[in-house]
Amino acid sequence: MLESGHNTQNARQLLVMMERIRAFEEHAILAAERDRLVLGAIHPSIGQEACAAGVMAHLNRTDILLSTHRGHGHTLAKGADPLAMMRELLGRTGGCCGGKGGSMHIADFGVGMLGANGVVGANITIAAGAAHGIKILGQDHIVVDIFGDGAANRGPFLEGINWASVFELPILFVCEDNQYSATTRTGSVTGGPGVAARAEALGLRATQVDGNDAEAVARVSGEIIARLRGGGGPEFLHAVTYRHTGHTSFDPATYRPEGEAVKEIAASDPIARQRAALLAMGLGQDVLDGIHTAAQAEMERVLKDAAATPFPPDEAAFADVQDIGSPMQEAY
Amino acid sequence: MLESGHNTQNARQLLVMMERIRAFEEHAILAAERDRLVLGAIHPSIGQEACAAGVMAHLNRTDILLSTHRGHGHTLAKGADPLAMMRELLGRTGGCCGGKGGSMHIADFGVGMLGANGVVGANITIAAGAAHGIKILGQDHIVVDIFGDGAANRGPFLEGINWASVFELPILFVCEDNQYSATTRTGSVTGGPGVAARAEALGLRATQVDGNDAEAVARVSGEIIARLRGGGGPEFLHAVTYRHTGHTSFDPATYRPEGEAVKEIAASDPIARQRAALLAMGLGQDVLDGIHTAAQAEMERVLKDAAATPFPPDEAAFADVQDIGSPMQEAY
Amino acid sequence: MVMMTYIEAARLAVQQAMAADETVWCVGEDLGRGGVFGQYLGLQVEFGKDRIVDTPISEAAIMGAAFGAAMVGTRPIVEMRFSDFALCATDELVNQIAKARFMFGGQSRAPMVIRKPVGLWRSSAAQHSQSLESWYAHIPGLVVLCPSTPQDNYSMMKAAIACDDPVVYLEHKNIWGLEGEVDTSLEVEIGAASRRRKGEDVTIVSWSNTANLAVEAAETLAGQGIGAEVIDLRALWPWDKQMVLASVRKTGRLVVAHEAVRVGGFGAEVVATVAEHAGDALKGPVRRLGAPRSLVAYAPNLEDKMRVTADMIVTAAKETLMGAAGK
Amino acid sequence: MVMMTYIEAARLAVQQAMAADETVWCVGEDLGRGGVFGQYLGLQVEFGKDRIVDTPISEAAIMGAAFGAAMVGTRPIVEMRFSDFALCATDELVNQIAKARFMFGGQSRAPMVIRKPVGLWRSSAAQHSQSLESWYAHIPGLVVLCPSTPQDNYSMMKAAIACDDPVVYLEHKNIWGLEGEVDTSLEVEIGAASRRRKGEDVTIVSWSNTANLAVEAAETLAGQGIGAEVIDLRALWPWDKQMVLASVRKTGRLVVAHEAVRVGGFGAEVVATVAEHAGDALKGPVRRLGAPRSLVAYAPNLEDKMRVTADMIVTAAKETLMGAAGK
Ligand SMILES: Cc1ncc(C[n+]2csc(CCOP(=O)(O)OP(=O)(O)O)c2C)c(N)n1
Ligand SMILES: Cc1ncc(C[n+]2csc(CCOP(=O)(O)OP(=O)(O)O)c2C)c(N)n1
Ligand SMILES: [Mg+2]
Ligand SMILES: [Mg+2]
Repeated sequence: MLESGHNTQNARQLLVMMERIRAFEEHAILAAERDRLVLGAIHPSIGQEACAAGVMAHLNRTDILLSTHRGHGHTLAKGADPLAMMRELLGRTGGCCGGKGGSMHIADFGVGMLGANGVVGANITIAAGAAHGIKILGQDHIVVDIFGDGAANRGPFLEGINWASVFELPILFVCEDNQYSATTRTGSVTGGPGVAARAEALGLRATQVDGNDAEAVARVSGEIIARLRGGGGPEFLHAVTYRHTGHTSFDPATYRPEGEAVKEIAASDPIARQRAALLAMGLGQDVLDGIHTAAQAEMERVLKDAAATPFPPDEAAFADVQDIGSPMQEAY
Repeated sequence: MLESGHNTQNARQLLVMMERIRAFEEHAILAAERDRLVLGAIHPSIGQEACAAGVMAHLNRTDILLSTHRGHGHTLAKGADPLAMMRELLGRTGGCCGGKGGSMHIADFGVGMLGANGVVGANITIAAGAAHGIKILGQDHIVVDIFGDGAANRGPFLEGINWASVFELPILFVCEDNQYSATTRTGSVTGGPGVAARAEALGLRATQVDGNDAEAVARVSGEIIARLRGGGGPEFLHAVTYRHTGHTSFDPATYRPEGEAVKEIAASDPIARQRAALLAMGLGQDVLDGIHTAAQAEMERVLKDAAATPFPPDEAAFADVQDIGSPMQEAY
Repeated sequence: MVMMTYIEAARLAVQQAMAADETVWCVGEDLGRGGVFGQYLGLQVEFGKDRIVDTPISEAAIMGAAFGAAMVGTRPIVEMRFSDFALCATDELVNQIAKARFMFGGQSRAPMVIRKPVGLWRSSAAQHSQSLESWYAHIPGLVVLCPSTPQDNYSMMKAAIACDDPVVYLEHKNIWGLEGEVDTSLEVEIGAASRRRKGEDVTIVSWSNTANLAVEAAETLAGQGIGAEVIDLRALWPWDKQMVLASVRKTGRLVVAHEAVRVGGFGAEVVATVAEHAGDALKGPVRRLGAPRSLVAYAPNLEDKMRVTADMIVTAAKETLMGAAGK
Repeated sequence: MVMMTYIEAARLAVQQAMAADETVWCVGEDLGRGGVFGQYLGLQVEFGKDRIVDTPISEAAIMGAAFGAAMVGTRPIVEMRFSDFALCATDELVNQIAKARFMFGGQSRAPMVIRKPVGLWRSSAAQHSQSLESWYAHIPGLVVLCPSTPQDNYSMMKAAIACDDPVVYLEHKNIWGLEGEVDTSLEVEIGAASRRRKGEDVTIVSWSNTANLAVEAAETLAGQGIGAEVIDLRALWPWDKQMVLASVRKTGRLVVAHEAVRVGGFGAEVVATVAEHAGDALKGPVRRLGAPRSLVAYAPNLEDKMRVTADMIVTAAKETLMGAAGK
């Protein structure tokens, strides 16, 4: 967690986390494309790290997070072990889901990360319910639920947010808006003034933030989360950012207008911005380089170790389906 | 259709339609409770007739309507034959769905009524699609979709209205808000400022109207429908009214606060209000009584004729399922 | 032993489980007023609004939220009102609840009871009459229960609430008022069928309300000197293959009867399993009764065309006794 | 005759149908860029944005809106992307589309093709790998098609678009690139199976990609002197009982193989039907192959545990040839 107040230490922590997320995903892409070790699709969040770093900075281990198919960054920022995550992406023993979920279903219940989700928008009602459960149990954790701009067009957006609103649940919904739904400009299929207005119409206080500015995300989400911890009702955060890569690591994203990506990346890369901010605060270039190099080295090691881990034992194919009528007893 | 302008003739037509709807449903309830001829549940719209009469007054036969489980009034006002409707409620030959749908699935495609629906909210996406189809076919009809306040908490509300918004379809969504979802006060399970705000957040122009004032509903919906016919985008109408009966005809509605129904009915019954308005316009009490008596007589006859109609032939159980692989060829 | 109805039996089981365990709660539409059939009558007064939770008409959220709450340690009982409306929450049930534990490598559990009243119920027509139990039996991760008597609706509900797996709990709407003796000390093992009647001549396998019709049919057959063994599966996953196979090996004759559509119904699974594992024991043609592959109409005479009746079971039993295997 | 891939064959059929009939249109996410697998590549350029419609991520609305548009006289082709996501539109498909014509007494039609790519596809894990064809076969009102070759994906797509009933059209994701000759003049009757290989010793019934494995297995068996007749059902509703029963009467041996979970899979329906109507013709135990009732994991070795392979079909065929009926 960040110390309270806005200082160099916090700013530096944000950069460290963003560098680690990026390095993790760059290595995941290497693993997929260079090494052919990742067999399923991976959805990188490169360019979107500010949201993960800024929001998660305010969560305890016992707070709960749900995320999407594009959830590596959130999961890492929530405190998951990158080696367990990389093993998961490679489908190996010791992966955080035992190699059974892969990138799209990454989860680490030990740090309160209750799962990425392969179904767009499905996490919204589940997250509302996690907050409902917390309330029933009289616990004081909070829930953060992250989803993309595309999810705001699915029914569960309305049902889940209305639910949180009606039952006054301790939850922050974050729309991490990278402006694309797979290959489609989300704006072209989204009616009305936008996602924040939708959340407001369902009774939530909604806040808009520059999703490429880690400092701003951290500040604004810190305020919201403080309100939640103080017993406030559910809130909504809309953070606009940009997806540097294609939808999946294999997608060349040729559907983007010529030059858009180059321009957006130059203008808004959250890591570049955070570096600049830290330089302006007086940190040396060498310190920044050190952060970068350390993150890269960490994830290089992580990939190497993950690649050296064996695949899960075959019996795992029948484990953890159900207790009663389990395929462990009778597979067919 | 109403003549343009606000005049006694129109006001009288509205009353006639409301009296006919009420008489139809009163007789349907008699058929259910006194005669035990209606075997399934019926959901009366007694007290809510203003919406049916006021909105449908502006539709042509070729315009399209979709409705809910509480759709007798809308269907009748759209021009369906009450005898075919009553036969349907009694499950008889000559019912508008051949006795196969019953009250909850009443439909008369011949007058553009594409179906009531047993699933709350399901008609919203279907209606949007009907409007989409009309656009593809280059036709100039419009679509009206009516649903209850409870439907605004279902996912299809968001998906269907967003759809209409994105594709700029010729459709009017009407939320006929009787303040209850079965036995639950809808307000207690609905977050935020209300349904109109939800529709606005999805990009629709939304209008509020007193749903117990047939004149107001007719005026406001007339304006909206004129905009639709003029090529305007989809709109939303929120009409607040009150359900005089229980959720179904068998429901005593004991969950309502003591005295609420009596008070609401006294204050807001749309038929009483329309009668008063017509008296004020100078119509005689005898004329009003005549309208009432005629409606009652019509529906008494309708019930009698319907009750005298035979049940459908047994083969109908296998007809109209599908052409290929039909149970007509092989039932099992 | 007390006399009670099918609906009261389940209500008692829920009430006792809630009294015993604070993490058990119920969630669905109109529950505060007892639920649409009165399954929860009185429970909100006893347990309050935070444990008998009235919801918006949001099936996807009811299912999804209950799942989220189950993942953090509560034990929700989810009310879907009519099983038909549960189709509005199919992603939540099938892609989320059934898969989460496996996908997350065993990190999560979803101890939930998902109540979905099924079946034909006086002119309810095509959107309020379905029985889709075979769908759920096909989905790994789900337990599927179909009680047919007050005793079972008590004991199986208790077992379902105690179960750490998600349980699809299918009560039949037409027998809410069915009375029977209930021994509250009787425990049922999930997956154990109930031999409702012993017999040597023909095995009748059924479940849900059709099992009651099978018992009726067996009584008729007994009057004609035919001994029918009636096996009420009660659970479709896991299901009691052992009891069925043993019975068929004994009688050599099999009738399977259910209310759901015959094509793709769970009766096919039962017959196929017998064909695979006891095909050599069959002395007559197998008979599989279910609804025609048509829809449930509103008109009562048409609705009746979808019914499997006790008479039809009697006829099928006789056919399998008279005919040779195959036809 | 032209060589083309499975994906190209369907694209050609769609393109030709759209060119021939202005009321045919396609609706789904990302179609303008070709759809997630490229099934619609180039079509938006040819037919414009009003007929190749890019939608929001709103499966319920895609399905529901297409239905509404079908009711007013258009012929939509609905793209669900992965069959798994179609579960978000289950009410729309099952309670609305399948039932409307009947409920409304024949007043409406829903001429729709609902494309739901199914099946295992390189480490896609539990939410992107399902095959739920048995669900749809169980629902009155739906036609269910499962093409396995380029020719069939051309001819059956054409038949599906021409069909006035709603058609659930299940393409297998793993064979988009499968090449084969396509005769564009060849018409397929919906419900007619394809005898992919003749044989006298054992009948192998299959569909979708598993039918291709069955052909492979039959080749192996032929090398061992065993004549396997491979019947590719292609359609699960209606399905070609006649061809299957005639074949089993000839061979006396039956293996059914599919990729879906075995329990409650459509294989049960096939076996049960044979047991009922040709049980006396069986000379050996029936074998039914399908996935274990477990979930599809991401790790490739675990994913493989869910597969029915050509080898497994070979083994099953030999077992049914060697064993007595039953076991
Ligand atoms: C219900 C559902 N529909 C479609 C998909 C396919 N799909 C996967 S990611 C994606 C785009 C999601 O866009 P957004 O919500 O903005 O998230 P992003 O990918 O931009 O992070 C789509 C359409 C899905 N996974 N689930
Ligand atoms: C999806 C779904 N959930 C639940 C029901 C049961 N149900 C039927 S009517 C009704 C209340 C609907 O309230 P509202 O939309 O306000 O319409 P009203 O009955 O007031 O006309 C409910 C919950 C249903 N038919 N469909
Ligand atoms: Mg996005
Ligand atoms: Mg209402």
